[in-house]
Amino acid sequence: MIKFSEIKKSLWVSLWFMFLTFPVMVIRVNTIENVIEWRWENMIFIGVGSFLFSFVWRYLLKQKEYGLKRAEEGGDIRPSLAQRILRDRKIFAPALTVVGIFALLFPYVFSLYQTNIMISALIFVMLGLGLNIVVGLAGLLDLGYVAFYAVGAYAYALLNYHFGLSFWILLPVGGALGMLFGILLGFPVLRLRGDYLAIVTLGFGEIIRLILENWNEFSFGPSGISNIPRPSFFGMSLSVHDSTIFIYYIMIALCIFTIFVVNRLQDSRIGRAWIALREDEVACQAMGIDKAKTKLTAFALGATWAGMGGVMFAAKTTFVNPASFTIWESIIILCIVVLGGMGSVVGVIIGALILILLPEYLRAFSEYRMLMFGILLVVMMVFRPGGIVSDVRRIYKFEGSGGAGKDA
Amino acid sequence: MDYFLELFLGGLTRGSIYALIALGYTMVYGIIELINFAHGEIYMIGAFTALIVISVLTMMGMNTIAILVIAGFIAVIYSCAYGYTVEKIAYKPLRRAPRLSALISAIGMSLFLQNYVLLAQTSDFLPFPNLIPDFTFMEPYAHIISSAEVVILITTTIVMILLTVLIKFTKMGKAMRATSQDKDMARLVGIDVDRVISVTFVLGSATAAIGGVLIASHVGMINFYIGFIAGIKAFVAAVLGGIGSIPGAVLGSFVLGWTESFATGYVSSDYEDVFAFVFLVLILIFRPAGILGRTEKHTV
Amino acid sequence: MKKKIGKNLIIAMSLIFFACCTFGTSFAQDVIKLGVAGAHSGDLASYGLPSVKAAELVVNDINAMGGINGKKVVLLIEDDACKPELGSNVATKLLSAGVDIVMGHICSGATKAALAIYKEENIICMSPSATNPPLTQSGDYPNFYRTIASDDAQARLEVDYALDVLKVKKIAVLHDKGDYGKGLAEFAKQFIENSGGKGQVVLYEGVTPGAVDYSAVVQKIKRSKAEAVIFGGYHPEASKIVMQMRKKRMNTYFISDDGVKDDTFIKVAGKYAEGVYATGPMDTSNNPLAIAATEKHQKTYGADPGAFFLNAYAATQALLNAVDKAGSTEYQAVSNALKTEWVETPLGRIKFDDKGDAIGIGFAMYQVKDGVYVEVSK
Amino acid sequence: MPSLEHPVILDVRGLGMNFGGLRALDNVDIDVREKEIVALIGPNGAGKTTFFNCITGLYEPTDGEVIISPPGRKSEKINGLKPNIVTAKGLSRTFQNIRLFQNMTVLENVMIGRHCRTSSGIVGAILKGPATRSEEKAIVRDSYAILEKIGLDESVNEFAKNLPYGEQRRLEIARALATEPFLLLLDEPAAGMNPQETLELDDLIRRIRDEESISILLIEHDMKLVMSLSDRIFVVDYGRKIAQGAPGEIKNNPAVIKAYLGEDVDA
Repeated sequence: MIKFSEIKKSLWVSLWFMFLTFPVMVIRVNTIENVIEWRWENMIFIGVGSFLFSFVWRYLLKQKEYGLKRAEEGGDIRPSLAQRILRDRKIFAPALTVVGIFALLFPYVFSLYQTNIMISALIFVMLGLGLNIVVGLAGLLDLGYVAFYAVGAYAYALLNYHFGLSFWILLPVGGALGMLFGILLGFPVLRLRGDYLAIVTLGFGEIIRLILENWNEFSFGPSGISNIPRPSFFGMSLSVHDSTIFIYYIMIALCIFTIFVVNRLQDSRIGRAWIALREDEVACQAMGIDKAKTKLTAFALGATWAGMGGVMFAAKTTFVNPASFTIWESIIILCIVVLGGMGSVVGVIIGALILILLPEYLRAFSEYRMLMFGILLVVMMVFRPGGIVSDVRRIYKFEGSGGAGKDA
Repeated sequence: MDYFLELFLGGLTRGSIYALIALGYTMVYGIIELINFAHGEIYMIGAFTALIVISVLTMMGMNTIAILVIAGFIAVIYSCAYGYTVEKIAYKPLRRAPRLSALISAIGMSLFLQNYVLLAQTSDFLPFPNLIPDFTFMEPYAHIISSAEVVILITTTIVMILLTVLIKFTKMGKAMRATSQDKDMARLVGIDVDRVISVTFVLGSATAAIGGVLIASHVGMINFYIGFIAGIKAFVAAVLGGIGSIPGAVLGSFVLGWTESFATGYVSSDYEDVFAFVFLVLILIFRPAGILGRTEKHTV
Repeated sequence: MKKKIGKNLIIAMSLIFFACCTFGTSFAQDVIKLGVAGAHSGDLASYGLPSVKAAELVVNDINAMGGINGKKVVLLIEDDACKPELGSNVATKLLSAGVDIVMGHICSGATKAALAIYKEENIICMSPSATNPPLTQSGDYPNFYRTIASDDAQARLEVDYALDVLKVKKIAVLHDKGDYGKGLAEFAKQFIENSGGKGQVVLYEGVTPGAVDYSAVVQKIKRSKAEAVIFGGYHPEASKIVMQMRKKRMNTYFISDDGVKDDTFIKVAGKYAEGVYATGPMDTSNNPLAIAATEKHQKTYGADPGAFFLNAYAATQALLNAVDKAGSTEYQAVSNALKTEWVETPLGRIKFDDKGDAIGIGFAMYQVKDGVYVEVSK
Repeated sequence: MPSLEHPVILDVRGLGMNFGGLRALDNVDIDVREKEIVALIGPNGAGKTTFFNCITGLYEPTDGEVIISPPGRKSEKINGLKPNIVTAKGLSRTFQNIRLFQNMTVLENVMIGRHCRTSSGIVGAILKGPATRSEEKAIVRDSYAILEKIGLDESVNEFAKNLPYGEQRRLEIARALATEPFLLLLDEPAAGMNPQETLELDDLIRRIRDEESISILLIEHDMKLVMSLSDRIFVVDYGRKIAQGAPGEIKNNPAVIKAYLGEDVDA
């Protein structure tokens, strides 16, 4: 039974929202015709909607609080489903196989459109994993990550345009240029912390975009570069359909490569240094870790993936202009990392798939899609602030004293 | 020299526009260390509410001064209500969560509010009536600075002074300062931290609404997207001045306004924002906590 | 906790699954599928959404009269937010949904990205607003058409008008750094410089779109002693610049483009809009079709139409007319019909040349007089 | 007890530190000898932690010299060096308010300490060749050995934040030991510990000194611990050194008593 006090609370909520949304939802003014349109029906929707919704909201909040309390009191927290899947080989291996087969068959099962957006999603998986090094592992809030993405994309577009270099040469070049720019950005911001760092990186991203927009002689300005070739397959050029499939497989391979490298880095001496830097800068330094070097490697390695992602982007879209590299893209990549779970590779992959594919699938709701996307971000964060897969630390196992064996 | 003066004044007005939005950013940041991305949207909603009220009242045939007062008042009320609600929904449950989670929640809120207004109203630019009359005594200077600009400048100053007084000398201000220093400690000494945070959001939203009405009336048009662009710039200004500091936000805004104005005037507006950001980077390199920010000492 | 993730996963999975099913290829050819693509969200939404409304109005009319060749027309409306990558996603999405013909995209960049895909699949695409000259002139996109003048044509008209009719010498060329505005400004600058000394570019600058004010740029115009400003871009920036110029007591001529020849500009800039010049399709104010289209919009949506509405209206009509005349949606037949069959649109009686630009849309210079755009004779 | 013949390994001469106008340290001379346990005491705010920060490179001292003479190596001046370099040279510390890497496991915390004694880089991490592999193995082995010694081997895979307070303090010591210091600086290691834990700590510190031949400089308010552990004691007040000597001498020093007047002298 729902208690009376609950109903009263919800009534207040619904009254409050009716008041709140009154001018924007109910009144529409046509300043030219001097007509006011009163849309009272909207008020009823809001009232009823918020009344019902407030029950759900409170219920979920209570659930969350209950979970937190249990965690605090019991100490023994049951690992979440995702964590258990990751830990238990018996579940993990078959799950991985299924995902692998699904990924391999994907372009033959689904339409060109599905493959195409999956490529976008995979590019963002790569970007997310790259940014994860900077934000998730090293704890450096970077709001200008898109700059490196742009560097990669323009590297391919311009070097191909001027020198006719092929995709396969420029893919590593894009990564290298990304890394170079990562170091370039890294130097001046070494001293900055937290949100000051965020704003400077934001500025860096904007500077790169503005240069691309304004320096016509270099970048062809806002009209961009078109007819960028798709990657060739042993010298053969492919039809749109085939080359989309081809790019899809390249992306799958690149993602596997990225995951492999990021995993190795994460579990290495350098990966630990990044995490230590994130956890406590002062203690990290006091433990003999070179802060500047660690930060720079994080920026550089993070940016490398963005550079390669940029090359893939240019190859996939066959057109680049500055409109693809706004602060909004940086924000989306950041959302991927945080929503997925900072520092967790699987989390970031899931985050990227959700954040890139969801708006596409929300197209069914046409104009409401960005509205729902916004709600989703808020709801996800309120009810799962640690992200979908919270950071899973590696477990080391020991047999007897001194003898150290390990297990992932 | 005239040219310099004109650019100077241009930068000053632009700066005071940024300042009205930056104040809210800096207050919220000062208290809960959150980049309130939705702040720009609160400003936008303030402007929209004002526009709706103005249109309704104009059709009822009220006189301009009364309209200005009523519209401004209602816009402030509604912005405050929105600010309050946004905080309760999107930030309060995240008080103990990682800071970045709250940031993403704020981004989600910003996106939601933008599209809410887009869907409920329109995507088009709407003309916003000029509520600030052209004062006759300003006529001789009109080619340098307009009446609206003077009004904005004065309002910014008044708002800044009021906020400073409020924070320095009232009980609520003391509670705010205590909360920004140490939330747990503040709670221990009997400060209702949740209430303090709510009040901060309400105050920040109120300044945003005042900004919304004045700026919209100066610029002459609004749409659902104005909050985002202005918000980013205002945030840069707040950081430039030293985020968390009220005078810092105003000073940072002026510095940003001047940088942009002089860069445009003497170099080129092509790279206006590039100059602004390069300048920001330079300042932060030499003063890592902004112009008026306290350089935090390592507390070991 | 565990349950919640499980639920989330299930929801996400089922969402993906459903989406896959819904958007799987189904080729039921009892309808004509008209794709409408453009920015329907984000900062450029106000240039994309009017085209959706235009398409809806035209299609409603046609379906009410029984459709084309007995087939109903359905709209596939897709948002690309003016981003190239979304442009190409939308293109593949439309293809996968079995689109026959596309009206869109809005921005030149997204259009180019999408055309790379349409071209391969022989889908005709007609934009109401992509003005980048190479779209038609490069010959790269034989499947592309548009109902708007290319940048160079508009720039030519603006420059000629400034030099020959207004007889000004010093001109400031401004743009909004976007692909539309900057493309146009580039041409305007080039034409003035090649005018054989008739005119001179005293200032060439891009303004930051969305900025709260433009006083510094306005001061700069003042100092450059320009007699006229040619602005490439959209009306929000134009009205801010004009208002500030007039408030600073400057009477410099202000000449702009299609993106400004929009009633919203006059509404926003109010009395300051008086005297502003803008190029636009000839004769729309007297064209009964244009008047009817505008009225229909007001009746259906309760508001005045937005930017590029008439262009989109004309494009939709032209495309569907060509399908009608061709008797099918087959690429070659429709292409021929577009190039040979005249069609009455709000922009006039039009067909398309070999490159894809519209013939019959005369461009004219308009001036704001007493709050309306009035065509001014050359 | 080490005699005074043992060589001096840390020699601080005339150390001074200004914060703006505030003189936090003024002309402080302190020395530590090999295999010695030295305590630095003084009332709250006397400048003890500032002294630590100056030595370990977190602050650059305004004037004075910090000279280290690690056993078997040449002496050198280390003031102004970055903290990580100082650590690499063999000075390692703990913090007054625990600064563990909270979201890392106990073992990983100690592994971080091994950072400056190992060398594999990015390429090594990605390729994971035999050298990297064996180095990783060694890191885990060494870290585990240290945890065993400290008595934390039961909770290697716990998150540091989940440890009880006393164990967190011990973990900080373990982490510091992992950097292979010749001098360990402990900032209030017994703070917040119960008497039993303090007793264990006393034993631990001795063991570190005796078994590892590591000298120890500690800041501590627990006078019982200080008196029982220290070979020598330095007393600072208002940024100045006011006394030095063996525990017995310090206990009866009038200047020290005056400085602590009103404070709870737990001895």
